[in-house]
Parts: sequence; structure tokens; C-alpha cells
Amino acid sequence: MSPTDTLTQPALWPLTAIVFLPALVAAFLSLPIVPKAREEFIRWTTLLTTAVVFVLSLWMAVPALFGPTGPAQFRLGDPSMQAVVKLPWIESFGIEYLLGVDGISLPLVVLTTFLSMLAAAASWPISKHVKAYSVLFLLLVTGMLGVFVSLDFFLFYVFWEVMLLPMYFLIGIWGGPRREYAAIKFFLYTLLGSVLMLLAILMLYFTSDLRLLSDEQLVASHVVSPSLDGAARTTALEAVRSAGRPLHTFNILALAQIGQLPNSPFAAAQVWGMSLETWAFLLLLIGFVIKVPVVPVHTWLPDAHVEAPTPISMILAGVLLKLGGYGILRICYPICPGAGLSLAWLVCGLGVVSMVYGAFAALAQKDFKRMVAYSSVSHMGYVMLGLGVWSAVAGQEYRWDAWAQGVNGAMFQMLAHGISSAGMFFMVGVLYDRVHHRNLEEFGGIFGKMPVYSGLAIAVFFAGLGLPGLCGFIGEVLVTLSSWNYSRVLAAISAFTVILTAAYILWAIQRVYLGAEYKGPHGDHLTPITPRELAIATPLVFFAILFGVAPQILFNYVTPTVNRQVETLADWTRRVHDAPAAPAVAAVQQDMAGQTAR
Amino acid sequence: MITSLLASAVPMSGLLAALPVAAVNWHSVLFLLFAAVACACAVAVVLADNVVRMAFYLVLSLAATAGLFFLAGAEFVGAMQLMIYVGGTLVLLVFGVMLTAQAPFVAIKTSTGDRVLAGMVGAALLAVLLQAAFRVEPWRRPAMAAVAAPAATPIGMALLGVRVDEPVAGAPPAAVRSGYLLPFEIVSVHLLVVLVGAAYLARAKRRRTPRAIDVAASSVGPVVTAREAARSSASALASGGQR
Amino acid sequence: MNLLTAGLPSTAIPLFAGLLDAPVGVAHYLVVGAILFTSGVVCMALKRNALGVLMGIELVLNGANVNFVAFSSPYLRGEGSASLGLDGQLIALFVILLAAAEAAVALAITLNFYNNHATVDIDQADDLKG
Amino acid sequence: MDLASQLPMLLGLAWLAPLVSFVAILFFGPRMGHHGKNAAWVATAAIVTSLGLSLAAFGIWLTAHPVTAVSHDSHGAAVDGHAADSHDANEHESHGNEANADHGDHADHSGQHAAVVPAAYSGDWYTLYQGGSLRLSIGWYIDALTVMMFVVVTFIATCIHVYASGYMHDELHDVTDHEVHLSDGGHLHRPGRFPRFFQALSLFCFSMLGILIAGNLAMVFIFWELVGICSWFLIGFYFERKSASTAANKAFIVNRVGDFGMLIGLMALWGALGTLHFADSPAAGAGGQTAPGLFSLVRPAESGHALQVPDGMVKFANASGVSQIALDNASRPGDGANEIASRIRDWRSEGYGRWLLFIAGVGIFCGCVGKSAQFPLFVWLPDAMEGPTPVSALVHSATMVAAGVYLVGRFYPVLTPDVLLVIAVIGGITLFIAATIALVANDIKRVLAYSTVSQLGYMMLALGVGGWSAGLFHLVTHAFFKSLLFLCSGSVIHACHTNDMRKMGGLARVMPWTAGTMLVGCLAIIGAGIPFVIGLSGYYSKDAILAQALSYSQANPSWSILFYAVAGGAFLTAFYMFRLWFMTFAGAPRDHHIADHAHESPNVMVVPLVALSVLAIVAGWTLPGGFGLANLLEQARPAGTAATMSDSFLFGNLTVPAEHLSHEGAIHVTATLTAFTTAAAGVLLAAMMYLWRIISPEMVASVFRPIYSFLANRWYFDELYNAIFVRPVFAVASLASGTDRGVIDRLIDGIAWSARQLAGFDAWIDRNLVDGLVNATATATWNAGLELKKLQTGRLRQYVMFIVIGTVALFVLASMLFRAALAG
Repeated sequence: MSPTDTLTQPALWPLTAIVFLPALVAAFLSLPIVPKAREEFIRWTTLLTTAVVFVLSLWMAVPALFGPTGPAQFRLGDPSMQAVVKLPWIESFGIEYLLGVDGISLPLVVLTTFLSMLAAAASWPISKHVKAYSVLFLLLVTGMLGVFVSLDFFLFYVFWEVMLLPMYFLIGIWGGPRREYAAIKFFLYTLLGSVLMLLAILMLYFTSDLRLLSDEQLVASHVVSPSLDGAARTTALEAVRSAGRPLHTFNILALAQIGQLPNSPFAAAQVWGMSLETWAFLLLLIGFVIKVPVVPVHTWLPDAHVEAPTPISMILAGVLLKLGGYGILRICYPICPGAGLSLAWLVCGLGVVSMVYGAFAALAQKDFKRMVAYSSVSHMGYVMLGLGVWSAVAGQEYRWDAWAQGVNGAMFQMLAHGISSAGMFFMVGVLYDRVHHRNLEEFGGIFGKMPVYSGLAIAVFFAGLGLPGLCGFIGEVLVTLSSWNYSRVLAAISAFTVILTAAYILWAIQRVYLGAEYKGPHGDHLTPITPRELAIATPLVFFAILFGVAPQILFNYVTPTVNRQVETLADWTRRVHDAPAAPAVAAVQQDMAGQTAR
Repeated sequence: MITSLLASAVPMSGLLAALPVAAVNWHSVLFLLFAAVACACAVAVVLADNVVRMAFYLVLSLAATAGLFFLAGAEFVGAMQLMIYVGGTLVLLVFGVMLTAQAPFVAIKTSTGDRVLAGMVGAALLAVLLQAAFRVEPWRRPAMAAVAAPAATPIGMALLGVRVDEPVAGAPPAAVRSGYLLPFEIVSVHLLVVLVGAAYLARAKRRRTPRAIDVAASSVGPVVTAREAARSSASALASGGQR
Repeated sequence: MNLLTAGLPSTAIPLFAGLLDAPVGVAHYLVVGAILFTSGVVCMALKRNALGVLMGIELVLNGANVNFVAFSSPYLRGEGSASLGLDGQLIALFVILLAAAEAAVALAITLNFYNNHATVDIDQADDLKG
Repeated sequence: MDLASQLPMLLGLAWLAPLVSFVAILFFGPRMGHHGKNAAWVATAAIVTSLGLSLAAFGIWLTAHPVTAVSHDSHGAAVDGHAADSHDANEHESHGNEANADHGDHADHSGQHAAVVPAAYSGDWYTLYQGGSLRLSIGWYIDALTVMMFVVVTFIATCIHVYASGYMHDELHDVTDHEVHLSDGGHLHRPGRFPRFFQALSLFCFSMLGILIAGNLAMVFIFWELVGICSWFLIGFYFERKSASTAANKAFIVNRVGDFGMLIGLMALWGALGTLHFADSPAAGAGGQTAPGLFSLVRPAESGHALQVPDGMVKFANASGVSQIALDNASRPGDGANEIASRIRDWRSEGYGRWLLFIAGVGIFCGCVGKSAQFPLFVWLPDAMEGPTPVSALVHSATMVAAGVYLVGRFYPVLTPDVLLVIAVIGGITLFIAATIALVANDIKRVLAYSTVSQLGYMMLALGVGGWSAGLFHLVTHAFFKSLLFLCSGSVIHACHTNDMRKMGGLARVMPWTAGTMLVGCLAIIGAGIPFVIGLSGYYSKDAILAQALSYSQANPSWSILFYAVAGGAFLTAFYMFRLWFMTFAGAPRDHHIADHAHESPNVMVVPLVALSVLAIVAGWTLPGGFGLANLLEQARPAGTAATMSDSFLFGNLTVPAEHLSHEGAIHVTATLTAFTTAAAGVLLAAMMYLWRIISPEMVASVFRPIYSFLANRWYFDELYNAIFVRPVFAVASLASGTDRGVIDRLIDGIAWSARQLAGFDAWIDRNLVDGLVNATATATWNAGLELKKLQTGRLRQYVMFIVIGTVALFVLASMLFRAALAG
């Protein structure tokens, strides 16, 4: 048995369980044997399920907590894809049940499970159709986790859609007064995105050809499972080699390998005067940035947030927005490096624009939740900027570390924003549950009435403000610093944004928490924070501080993978993009092969 | 019957033969006579307004037709014509006439427009029929001699299922073409059904409101006898129908 | 012949002349039948009295009968020419029977109608009006 | 003796002690005695601990690096002295100061001051981010300056903690805030927040000490922000007051504006050099080779610590040339790197990267402008007086505002003459504007606030004109007497319950201690002293600044305005300080009600006053044998900054004269006399106007009405900024959100609407055309039926007619069509 063999198969269960356990429980809850009336039971089941999933993901991510390391658990410092599950699904199209986690996806998975647990706890006040709510909620969790762990493009798309629908209903049924409008808006936006994405997926699929890859690449991208050894592997490779017609694939890793070939078919194929690579990149980018979201396709976000119930807002801001960034990082850049390099200005530009625009818009909001939503737009702008800064170019002697810093910063920003924005939305929700309005002008003096809550809330908002010692700071400063090497102007603008951020957050804090007295209705309902709320808010604040003080905890996971991807792409820039075209190609190709092999 | 008539005509022919007149074909003459009567009476039926007269003309027409049958050599049919029609149907009709012969109904006028229209239509129809009638193949002198003596026997046998009129050569008499036994039975049953039906239809029903005819009767003074007859007959028929 | 046709130019109306001086044939009967039939029909169409209509029917049937008999008679047809023979007479016989039956039924109907409507004017009997 | 490991440990502990007390008070504050009374003792104990540790470190330092008189001939010896010490430091710290060693011998063979390398110890505690060769870490950089500032800050903080535990006693019980008017007309009643105050105070001390010990700019930036947020907490302590929370926001946001510039400076350094460490540090990769820090990058040992544009910046600035070479040998990266390395010298001589260095310097200075309330961004400091007085004393005299000056001093080696000029000019403008405003302010704390701004302008100017030690010297002395002044004013306010000097007067009688100590403070700040003999601490630092300014203006005649600014500033300072003192303590009480209720403050407040006043007097003295702040500072002088530096880039030909030149006789004498005369004149004028009433201030005000109102309104800076920054920002903000609602959403909704219209049209087609056709057929059939129904007259005779006609027609038809058949 080769070590990889013991690696692959046992991994089948942890990942599968993490992804599908919520769906199973949802199916159970949806059975008629579960009476609608027993709402407490349903709530507890949901909470327990999410908790179990969270523990499972922790078990994978932090083996140290659970005694001896199992084969399916995550090995820190290993940049490659781990705990890979590979089963044939629809063989006629080469679609596989291919799951795996690496330094990029694992933290996001843990974040998702963590936030969904808190959101489940935050769902207690929801008393309308509790059963249906819980079922949809769990389905949503499955969808999100599936997107993060699926390595097969088709599977990815399926989970993407699975995630979309429950969200639509959760907003549309349990939302505020204008919920239908918001839900439809959300749905149309994201549907448009996923349609374009599907288009790109098919383009790539039908252009891809596994036969272009070297043996090492085939194994590295799990087309031929590394668990196979000796004869089995050679036969599997032979099957690929001897194929008479092009072997299309949905395997994301393989697509990335193909896209980075010197003779990449994606770059070669021309569609309406642009390379297919460019088209695919653009379509995918649109699909993902709608989720991120960036200006000008962001307007679904404020409405969705304002209308959605608190826990859904937490999930929406904490996890769903990250899917966009994750997609760009995991799919757009590796698969379409050429387009990524030539369109980096677009990604960065979008990031900076939404950074500034979101901050300005947040400054003008009267609605507390809307303000927080726009702050999300602004913060996710940092993510876009960090992902985009392709500064490993000739002028920088192909130094990739500044770019890697940007991408690392973007990843950190995603995770940090997951915590801080979820926290902010929860804090808004706590107030809303009491006074049933969100008008910033009508608050004030909350600190005097709810000191503990206000302390936690201010801490969370400072995390959003990007205060050092809190999680918001690291990501922002890394991204900002790295952006200088890509573009002076963008860097300056992004640095300018810190002023606006401070302005709108401090102003909101002043209007809501400070001041002499509460000016709005239902002042007598401003009771101190309940233990349940405290139990939700405390972990958020704790992690906000922890990641702010010791960001290495996250970087230990993120950096190896990100650095390797960035390094690979930097090498690609030098060897393929800037290479003196004809003579070097062959050498380059075998260089690439060798390098991916190592 | 016609044969006896012909026989009685022989001395007359001898008597007439003395006259300086070309020999008359009596067959034609009789035919013309009967035909004329039949047609004339038929037209009269049409033209007449009084129902009683119509009935009378009809009788004549039917009788003349029977005569034509005799001339055509269908004595049995002719006889049946006389018996059933003139004897049966006409009685029936007359009954009907009497039962319904009230003053307002005896002569119901038809509008002139109807008359004209009917006339035109009838003319058209007649034209069609006539030009069809003249399409039959040209005339031939019938060989009187070849005609066997007329007898009712064949028809009776035929109705019993035996055809004696068309013997098949070389075949025993039993093996001749099947006759009209079955139709005969059917017809008889049919007649029965018809009678029952007629009785059923014509039976008197109990009425809540006084019959309109009594009201009419009070207004209509005369013709008491007719009314009595009508009433009695109606009740008789009804009772018969019920019984 | 002279007597009968004295006043007539021999070629005045060939058909009529033919009818007179030719021996009686099927056509003669057919003409009679046609006249009966037509007058029957006209009678039906003209009479408002139910009984009148009934009589018209009888006439029509007679017209038909005349034809049957004519076609079946051996006298009127030259040898070799097809003849219904006995069948014709039998059919005529049936027709007569049916006519009788029909008359009975029709009369019953008439009486019924008369009882209900106190009239025999068939123009009043438009219950079947669409 | 192992300095390299002991100093970080001691100072690190001194740094963390306040954090501990912060956490403790955060969680257990309310449970610390009655209303958390003991929180004060926890915080004080913590800060006393760090004072002790700092003093211990100070002692260790002194034993390792004895302070000797800095005379220009004996200087070399001192150099060798601590060069040797840092040698044995290096044995323990792999990265230590490589520079020291070769600077040591550098110093030997060319006995220049340029070659002097300060003894400094640096290292990292732990790493925040490490990617490739880039590393952001929390570390230390300890030299004489650090140690000294630690002592100063912890000492002042201690005094203020003690003082505050008395001053804040109101917070021990429920408070009625008379400045807050509720909607029901009443005043706000709230529980006291005694522990919260000390909690914030501790956090503040932690952040401030973090800036002091920071080993790299990233860490400086981190604690920079933390200091900002602490001041937000402290200024907004009475957050029920709108004015207080607004002032807090203003302070933080204005500081953020400065940080925006600082971020750009950081980016310029980080992007081009890939490091933010001051000193050399172990490189990312293992193998123990060191990655050069900022100082040795900008002033490499090879070039005798002369300022030069570092290679990274040259390459960065000439990206096109680099990419050309890189592209040419894309397949052979090694050759490309070599060729680029060989070309750098030429590129540098062509002037590539000077802009970057300038931007870096100015950017970092922008941060200091915000923090130290320099000219464009000084508006927040006066408003910050909304906070409790001890906060004003600590935050806005000794520490937070000092951080900017400290950073400039720390970052000094990287600053080019042009940047220094910018700093000097900004300082000059600041000190003048602030002083003029202080002339007419009537709020006692605001006068002090503006004097602080003005003094900070002094320091900046001093640093800008090359007076590195002069500026930092003044920073230290000013820390003492300004905190003294603030505490005195606090004591006065505590007694009078008002800030308005016009209601005071004649308080000297009722509160002698306060009056006396405050007089000391005033004398110190104006630099009083007997020329060439002895003086209060301010005397020495002011003299040094004037002297350096004078020598700078001699070196660059076109910028001699700076000297006049300093001289005029000295006059104004003297005037408004004594105006304050006279109005407050001298003469007859203006408001007897206040004067009668006034009383001397409790001892817990007086004792710190006395302690501080003593230091305010002696802080500047140099003991026989050379021990004194000035010489101590000299130990920390960055390598190469002792030499005269000249350059011509943006502002023409600039020469930054070496500081020791200002100690030359002629300059020194002129400066001293100028200082004395201007100060004396100022005091005299103040006395004439406010003590002897020879000149009526009202008369003066009315004569110079426009000027007076202009100054009284603080040059309309708030209005100006409101008009050109705040309003536009909000306009853009509402525009942005308006765009969302009005344009983008409108567009989306429009698309949806048109889609629905299309669908509706489609449905209409279905309903009316398709269905319509079917229905029409049905209707037609129906109507036809109705028409045909009329045919069913039920008239028997008509039926007969029809039959007949039909028959006839049939016959005719048949006879026409099938004539042939019939004929046959």
C-alpha cells in the first residue's frame, strides 16, 4: 500500500460527511414523522447538526485537538490537495465525485461550519415555519460546503445552484417587508452569474484535452489517482495516452494544468477575435464578482441583507460573499492565467472601485443594516484587489512574493470579514429584535442601557474598521501594501479608503451606541443581552481578537498553498507569457512538467 | 274476374264486329279508363278541400288502381288492394274523418301561396318522373299466348316458401328457390305490433283540464250527431285500448 | 283508331299518340304511378288536415305499388326483357300491408294529437320546432 | 553582561504590564472594590511596575554605555566604547549590528562622526506574516532613545495615574452630568465609570510603549492605530456629551488622514525594499544571513553611511529598464539579475528612485503630522480637550502627540534634506499658527492645547533643520513641563469647576501649591534661565533649537525664515503662557463665587505636581562628568546623521548642517541671547497687559478687531475643512448611494419591467389571437346552429316540400352529371 492509498480512501468519509450530513438531517426533518409543532426539537436538531459538522471540520483542520493524526486529516504545510475523494459519477462525460481540501479551501470550510453553527443558534427568534426554515437552512449549508470542497467543475456548479435556491426562499419567506423584491433581485443577479459560469464551464470542457498533460501532471491533478501505483498507474496512464479522440475533463486541477501549458488550447482557440481563455475568464469573473459582489453588480446585496433575517444575513455576509473570491482564486486565475494577467487591471480596478464606492455609500446610509451591507462591499473590494495584483512581471524581475502577499492578504481578509461582518450583522440583529427598527438616526445611548452588548458590538465594529489587534487589520494592510507593486494609483486609493472606513464606522457607533439617550421607539425593550446572544457574540469577538493578534494561525494553512499557486503562475509568466516564443516552448513545456511534478 | 269479364265481352265483340269500325284493343281501353279514373281521383284528392270528399276520391283512386293491377295480371295483388285498402284502410280513414270531423276541421283552407308552390313543386316532380318513365326500352307487342292462365296459386305457394312459377330444370320441386315465408311472418308480427301500438297511442288519458274540444263544442252549436259519435267512439276506442 | 284520333293530326303529339295507339306497356303504368305519386306528394305538402296528409301518403304508396306491379307483370314486357316476376307482386303486397299498418298508427297518432290539441291542423303541430 | 537579551526582556515586560492591567480591569473592573475603586491601584501598580522595569533597563544601559560629555574630540572614544559593547552584543544576537562592527573600524580609519554607529539592539518576538522574503513581525529596536523615552513616558504616566485616581473620584459614585441636557429637560444621571477610565488609560500606556519599542515600521503603525483608538476612548470618555463623542471621532479620523499618508510611505518602502525593519534582521530563508534593515539600506556602511537611494528603489523606479533586461533573458533569469545588478549604479546616478525616497519620507511624516497635530491636521487636538484633564495631560502632552516627533527622530536616517525641509516648514507654520491662536484663547485647557501644538511645531522644526538631538531633547523636557502645566490646570478646574480663565483670577492665594508649580511650568516652557549659567529644562532645549535653526538658516539663507519663526514663537509662547498665569492666579478674583469655593487640591494631586515641577526644572541639566539627557541622546544619534548633509533635488540646493556645529560659539551665543530677549519681552508684555493693566487687552482687541476675531475663530480652520473636505465627502457619499438607488437599481428594475411587459404581450397574443381563433370558430358554429334552427319549423308540410325539392334537385343533378351512365 502506498501512503497515498491510505490517504485517499479513508478520506471518503470525513469530507462526504461534512458536506452531506446537513442534507441528510434536512431530509429527515422534512419527513412527516417530525411534527411541525415541535419547534424546539427541530431547532435543537439543526443546531446540533451544525455543531457536529463544525467539530468534524475541526477534526480535519486541527488534528492536534483530537489526538493522533489520521490519514484523512490535514497536514499543515503541505500545499497540495489533501483528503481527496475520487469516485466516478457520470462517466460518459468524465464527471467525477471529486472532493478535496487544501490550504485555500479548508479555512473557508471551517469558517462556513463555524458560522452556520452560530447562525443556527441565532435562528431561535425565528418562529415562522420553523420546520421549513431549518430544512432550507441545512440545505444551504450543504450547498456552501460542497462548493468549497468540490474539485470537479460540474459538481462545483451543481453545489453552486443547490446553494442558490434555499437562499432565495430563506430571504423570500422569512425576510422583511420587501422580501419578495429582494429575493427576486438576489435570485436574478446570481442566476445570471451562474448561467454565464455554466457557459464558461462548457467552453472549457469542450476545449480541454487530457492528452496534452504529462504523466506527472495527470497524477498531480488526480486524473489518475495517486493512490494507484505501478502497473495500475501505467495502465491508467496508457488509457489516457491511447485515447483516439480528445479527452475532455471537468477536473478543475487538470483544467488548471492544461490552462498553464505553453501550448494551452484555451489560449489557442479564438472566439470572436478573443482567445477562448479570455472569454472563459470574463464569464467566470462576472459570475463570481456578482457573488463577491463588486460595483456595479452589487445592488442585490444591500436589499438582500436588509430584508433577510439576522442569521441569514450572517451566512450571506460571512460565507456566500466568500464564494466569489474563492472561485476567482481557485478557478479563474489558475485555469486562465493568460487572461488573468492581461485582465488583472480589471480585477484590481473593480476591487478598488467597490472599495471606495462601498465606503462612500455606507457613509450615506440611514439604515443600520444597509450601512453594514455596504461596508461588506467595501471590504470585499480589498479581496478583489489582493487577488488581482499580478505584480510578478518582468519589471519586478518576476518577484512573486508581493503578489503572494496580496493573495494571502485577500484570503485572510475573506476569513476575517467572514467573522467581522457576521458579527456586525448579528449585532444589528440583536438591536432589531428589541426595537424593530434600524434607523441610525433614532438610536443613541445604547451603551448606557446595554453595556455588555455595546462593548462586544464596538469590538466587532472595530474589527470591521480594520483596527490593529483585530482580524480586520491584517488582511487590509497586507493587500494595501502589496498593491503598491502593481499600481501606485490603486494603492493610494485603497489607502485613502481607510479614512472613509473610519468615518462611517465611527459615525455609526457614535449615532447608535454613544450619546445621552435613546431617541427611537420601544426604548423600554432595550433589555440587556441574553445568554444565548452572548454565546453567539462571544466566539465571534474572541476569534476577531485571536486572528488579529495571531494571524499566523490562519497563515499556517493559507500561505503554503497560495504561495505555491502564485509561484507557479509567476513562473508561468516568465516561461510561457514572456518567453521568446518559438524555440523555448519545448523546453518550457518540459520545465513546467518537471516543476509541477515536484 | 277480369277473365269472366273478357268472356262476357266476347259476344259484344261479335256484336260490335258488325260495325264498320276498326277492331278495338280492349285491353288498352280498359287501361286507359282505369288509369284516367285513378289519376283523376288522385288529383281530385289533392284539389278537394273537404276531408270527406277527399276520402271519397281516394277510395275511387285506389279502386281504379286495383283495376290497373288486374290489367297488369296481378290479380291477387289487385284483390288485396281492394280488400285491405278499400276495405280496411279506408274504413280506418273514414273513422278518423268521423272522429275528427268537426266543423272547423272538415275543411281547412290552405293558403294560395302554398297551393301555387305545391303546384310548381309537384309539376317539377312529375316532369322528372315522367322523363324517367319514358326511358324504359321501346315497346313490344306482348305475346298473349305465352302468358299462362293467371292463378293465385303461385303467390300462395310463394308465401309458403315454395316457388312454383320458376321451375328449375333437372331439380326436384323441393329444391326450388326459397320463397317468402320469413318475410310473411315478419309482416304478420309487424302488423300485430302496429295494432298494439295503435291501441296504445289512441287510448284515452285522464285529463285534469277539460278537453279543449268540449269548450269548442259549447261554442259550436250544430252537428250534435257528429259530436256524439265522436265522443262515443273516442270512449269506445279508449276503453278498447285500455282493455 | 280513326275515331279516337280523328280530330288529331297524327303527328300532333307523338307521345300522346303513342300512348293511344300503341299497346299498353310499362311506361303507361309508370306514367300513372308518377301521377299518383306526385299528387300524393302534393297532397301531403298541401293538406293542413292530418287526415289529408295521411291520404297523401296512401297515394304515394299506391304510386309506388303501381310501379312494382308494372315491372312484375308478364304482359307488359317483351320476352327476353328482364321482369321482376312474382317478386314485384309480393313486394307490392307487403307495401299494401305496411300501408295498412301505417295508416293505423298514423290514425292513432292523429287521434292522440287531436285529443291533446283539439285540432287536426298539422300547422299547429310544431312542437318539434327547433 | 548580556544586554541584548536583558533589555528586550525588561522593556518587553514594562511594555506588557499595562496590557495585563487592561485585561484585568476589562474583566474584573466593576468587581474591584466599591465601584471598582481598586482599579486605579491595579492600573497604577502596573504602570509603576513598568516604570521600575524601565528604570532597571535604564540602569543596565548606563552601566553598559556610560554617558560621557560629548565634546567633539572625545566623541570618537565614546564611539569605540559602545562599538565594543555592541560587539559582545553581537555574539549573542546573530543579527545584532553587523553594521556596528565594520562601522567601528570605519570609525577607526576615518575618525568622522559620520561613521558613528549607535549602540542598538533589535530582534523579533514573533511574526505576523511571512511570505517569500517578506516578513511583518512584532519586534524591538532598543537604543538610548528608546530607553530614555520609556523612562519618561512611564514616569509621567505614573504621575498621571496617581493624579487621576484623585481627579476622577467623581466617577466612584453615580454622576450627574450637567453638560448633558436630556429631552425631558433634566440632566443625565449615570453610574460612575471609574474602572473604565483606568482600563483605557492602561491600554493607552501599552500602545504608547509599543510605539517606543517597535522594531519596525509595521509595528509602529499597528500601535500608532492603537494609540489613536485609545485616545478615541479617552477623549470620548464622557460619551454622553455630543461634543465629546464628536471630538473623539474627529481626533481619530483626522489621525486616519495622517495614517493615509503614512500607509503610502510604508508602501513605498515595502514595495521597493521589501522590509520595514529599522535594523538588520535575519533573512527569511534559513542560513543565518541577515536581511538589511531600512537604516543600512538607505545609509549603507560601504558608502560611509551617507544617504543614498537604495537599490530596490532604483530598480523599482526604473521598472521599464528592468523589464527590458528581464525580457531579454527571460529564459536565463540568472544572467538577467546579474546584468540588472551591474546597471544599478548608473541608474542611481541618473536619479532613479529619489522620488520614491522622498515620497517615503514625506509619507511617514504625514503620519507624524496627524499624530503630533502639525499644521494641516492640528485641528483635532484642541477639541480633544473634551476628555478628562489627566487624559489631556497624558495623551496630549507627553505621549501620543510625542509619538509623531519620536517617529521622525527614529526614522531620521531615511529622511532626505528635502523631506527635512518639508518637516521644518510644516513645524514652523504650526508653531506660528498655534501660538497666535493661543494668544486669544480663554479656555485654560485650550491655551495649553495650542501651546502644545506650538511646542510640537518647535520640535518638528528642530528635527527638520537637522537638530536631531535638539528636537528630541525638547520633546523630553516639554513632556515634563507640559504635563505639569496640564495637571495644574486640571487642579484649577477641579477647584473652580470651569475652564474659563475670565472667571478666575487671584487663585494664588487659595491654592498656593498649584500656583507655584504652574509658575515653574510656565517658566520652563518659555525657557527661562540665566543665560550661559543655568536655567530650567526648557532653557536648554529651546536654546539648542534656536541655535540649530540659526545655523540652518545660515547654511541656507533662502530659508532663514525658519529662524525668525522660532524666535517669534518664543516671544508668543512667553506672552500667552504668562497671560494664562496672570489671568488665573494673579490680581483680584473676577468671580468671587468661584474664588470663595476654590480650594487647594488633595495631596494625591499635589504630589505629582511637585514631582513633575522638580523634573521640569532639572531635566535639562548636564551633571559634571557629562551625564545628562543631551549626551544620552547623542548615544542614540543615528549613524551618519552627525555629518553635514547636502543635496539638491526638489527645493534647490539644501544643506543640513551637522548639529555639533550649532554648539560653536557665535551661533550659540546669538541663539541664547535671542531666546532670552524674546522670552523676556513676551513676559513683560503679558505683565503689562494682565498684571499691571497698563495696556487694556480689551482695547487691544478692539483696535485689532479683525485680527482678533480671526484668531479667536482659530483661523477658521474648522469651517474651512468643513467646507472643502467634510461636505464634499458627504455629497459624494449621498451621490454614491443615490446612484445605487437611482441608476443601477432603476436600470435593473427597468430590465425586469420590460421583461414583464414582453411576457404580458406574449400572454395577450395567446389570449386574444390563439384562443380567439378557437373561440371564434366555436361561436361561428353556434351561430350557424342558431340560424339552421330556424329551418326546423316543425311544419310537416314544409318538410315534405323540402323532401320533394331535394329529390327533384337530386334527380336533375344526377341526370346532368351521369347522363352517360343513365343513357347506358
